[in-house]
Amino acid sequence: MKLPDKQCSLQDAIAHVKDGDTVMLGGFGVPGTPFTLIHALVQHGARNLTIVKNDANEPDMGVDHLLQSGLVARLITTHLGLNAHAIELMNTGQIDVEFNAQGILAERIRAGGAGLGGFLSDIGIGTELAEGKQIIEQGDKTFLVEPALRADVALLHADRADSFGNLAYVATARNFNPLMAMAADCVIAEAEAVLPLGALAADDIHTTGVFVDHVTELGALSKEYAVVQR
Amino acid sequence: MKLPDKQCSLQDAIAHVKDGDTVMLGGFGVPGTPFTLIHALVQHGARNLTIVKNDANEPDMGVDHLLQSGLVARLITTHLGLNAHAIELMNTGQIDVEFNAQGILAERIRAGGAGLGGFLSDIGIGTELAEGKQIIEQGDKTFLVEPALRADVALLHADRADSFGNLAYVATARNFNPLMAMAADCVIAEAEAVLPLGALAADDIHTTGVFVDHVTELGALSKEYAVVQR
Amino acid sequence: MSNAKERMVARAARELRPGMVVNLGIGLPTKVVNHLPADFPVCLHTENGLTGIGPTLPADQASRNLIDAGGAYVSTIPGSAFFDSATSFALVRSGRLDLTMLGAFEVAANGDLANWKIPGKFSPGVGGGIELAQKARRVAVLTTHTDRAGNPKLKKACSLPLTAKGCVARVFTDMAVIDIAPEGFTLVETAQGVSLAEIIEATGDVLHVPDTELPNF
Amino acid sequence: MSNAKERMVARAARELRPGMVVNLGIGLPTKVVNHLPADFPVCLHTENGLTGIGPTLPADQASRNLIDAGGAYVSTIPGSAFFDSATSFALVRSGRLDLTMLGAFEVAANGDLANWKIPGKFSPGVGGGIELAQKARRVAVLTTHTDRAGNPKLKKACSLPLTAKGCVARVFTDMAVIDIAPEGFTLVETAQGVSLAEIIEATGDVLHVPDTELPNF
Repeated sequence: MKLPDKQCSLQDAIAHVKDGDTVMLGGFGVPGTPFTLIHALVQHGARNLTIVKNDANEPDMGVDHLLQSGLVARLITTHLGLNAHAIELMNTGQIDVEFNAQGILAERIRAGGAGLGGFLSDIGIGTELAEGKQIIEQGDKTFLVEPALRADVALLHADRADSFGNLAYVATARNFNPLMAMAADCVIAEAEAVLPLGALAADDIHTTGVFVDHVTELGALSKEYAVVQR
Repeated sequence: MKLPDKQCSLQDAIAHVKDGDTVMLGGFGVPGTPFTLIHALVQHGARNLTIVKNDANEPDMGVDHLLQSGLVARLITTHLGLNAHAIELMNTGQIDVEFNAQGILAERIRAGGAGLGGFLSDIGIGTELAEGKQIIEQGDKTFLVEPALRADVALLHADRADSFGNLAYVATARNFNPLMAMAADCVIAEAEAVLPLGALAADDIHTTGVFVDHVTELGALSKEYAVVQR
Repeated sequence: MSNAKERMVARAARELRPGMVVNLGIGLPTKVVNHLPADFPVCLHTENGLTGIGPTLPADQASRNLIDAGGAYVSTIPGSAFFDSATSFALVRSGRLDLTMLGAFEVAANGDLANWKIPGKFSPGVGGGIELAQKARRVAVLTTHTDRAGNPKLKKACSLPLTAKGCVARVFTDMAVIDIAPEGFTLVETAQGVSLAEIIEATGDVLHVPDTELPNF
Repeated sequence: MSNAKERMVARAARELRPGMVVNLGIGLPTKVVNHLPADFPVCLHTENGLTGIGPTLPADQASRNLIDAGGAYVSTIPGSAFFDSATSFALVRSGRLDLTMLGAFEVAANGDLANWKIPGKFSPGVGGGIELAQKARRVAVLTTHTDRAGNPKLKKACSLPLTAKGCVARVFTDMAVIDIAPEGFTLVETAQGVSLAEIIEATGDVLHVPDTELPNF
């Protein structure tokens, strides 16, 4: 037996995104954001997208390019504090924004990836974040029902991959990437290096290639990936 | 800043277990089972324990020593197929056994470790495994409510640790260990080697030491850890 | 293993398609790998936390930390990955298993499967079987056509506690390949040296037989 | 940073005990580390997936993949570990954070905290703050005693949307250290050069003042 090869061009991979899709994007700030796949998605031009990402990056970076292109109808996120443009689009009703507590967003994605319907949490009880949520009693405790979240496509950034799509992330670029890898019908990873099978140690792989449908190797990194000079 | 040191003797560590405690044990078959901590627990003699483990090992190994000592009142598990002694204790009412589907047990432990109340799953609907479980409707779907599971103490086996309690497992010895590491009030890990801080690469640590309270280094491994000759 | 069982396993092996992710249950299903070409592009999964299972090893070459869910000492191949038990079943429940092959006590004409419990006789716990049966995209069963007493294992309805409802798509036996179609058991292929009458006799519910000539395995 | 703020941060740093796991929120709380001895045994956590935060680095020494939740370029120390965002908040929600220090718009006399939203003016999303505030074993707030207009931030009740109810145990300000006791705001320490009358005047609800002499910081 030999593990299947999932290497794919950037264009062939991104062609899986359709109008109206829900698209998850890895990353927390710059680290782990698939800037190259996002750029390809802007070029591809699928419209009316629901984007799931921790944050909206900063103006003129990553998610903001999608916002500028008018491709995004809805954003499920935790914090837009570094992108005044995204906040303006929200405040003027040009995009619909759903805020989640950060760990709840992470957990909803993981639940989708784990084939669950959702989970019970007490986070936000007594605050406006609990409004509208289903409540369930368990013994003497009260919980909110948080529904699982899945996507049509997930776009991920990895440090290293192999041809089967096994992924390894580096430092805080891991963040939402391994969770989103589990939670989409079509999972596309860009990697700074795609290595031969066996080059990643089996104990050190962060996402098994079973979760990954397509993997594409990045050339020289654009400056979006670099340290932000403030 | 320097990370705290959590190294501890086997005896001092196991002294945290009290009569009536729920104790989680890592391992799937031999790999990942904390045989040395189990032996120390038998010596320690805490009674009326609820044990949570994937399986009951084989006769005269691991969990079976706890069963033989009469310290176990209840066993939450997935499969006892390799331990006829455990099945006999169950059939004669000497221990109470709760069977969970394997992935549901894993997920219940993880939910406990993630500070959740439980999760929604459709596994077992239409079978006797669903009997007695709370049912919840989500849109047009029906789910069972699976409650989170936590323990007073978790006993883990790791390949390598550092003095802060960061853990790395090897091969299929990982199994339930990282989940149980999250899900107990007191987490005790035995490791084949306890290394200085910095010896484990930050990207390759499987369990952050934040989850681990005590770590103890094993000497020469007993023959229970070895390949089983059948 | 008898010749008939060997042919059954060899036939089942042809069910694996390039690119699939497959979980082979304990017992006969694990023998399927022996019939795959060395470079066949498939990924085998085991519940205890491994994708990319390599060949089974004898005890003197085995690693004490590397087993499959049945306890067999296995090996890795280039690209193998280890993960915890929650991730392992996340993979199963979220639909990443293209195929699982399982053993059976009983298979019903509606695809119900019973393979984990015989009340009063055998109740070791369900292990990972229920999630494999319920969530793999395709579930195939490998079993002898009848039990040791000669009673049919393919029945109108299961009498034993179910593993999962309506999950089985195809059954490979020592006598035939049978699909679970909307109308019930449907003959697909017959084993060498077995007559149609014998298959019908050994099957516990109506067996639909197509008009066309059926392949022989 | 003014001397008063600097002293406030230095005083807050003494709240960290050896062996603690601590999350320091964005802004003033992150400055607390500058006041810890180099070998102080503590583990700092950040929500985006790191335990064992090392010193902040200037841009020319920074790693593009290593930031804290506030976007600052940080470093590792021996024993640092990286993990995903679900594990990071599992740690928070399951009670492994001994202490978090957060900023505040308002703190109520019952410990309610508001620090994420000003309706119509500021609503960037709650981020990870709600889980820190609700689940850390001890929540301390670092804030100026009054807002820029001189209005009290310590109030009888919060007027802004809550981050979490009854979560705050202690408040460090540029004027005082104040505990949230069952009876309400209770003075613990006073800042150098600030009179008791000034503290009472700047506090938006009854301030309980013990009979004993209070330490000065």
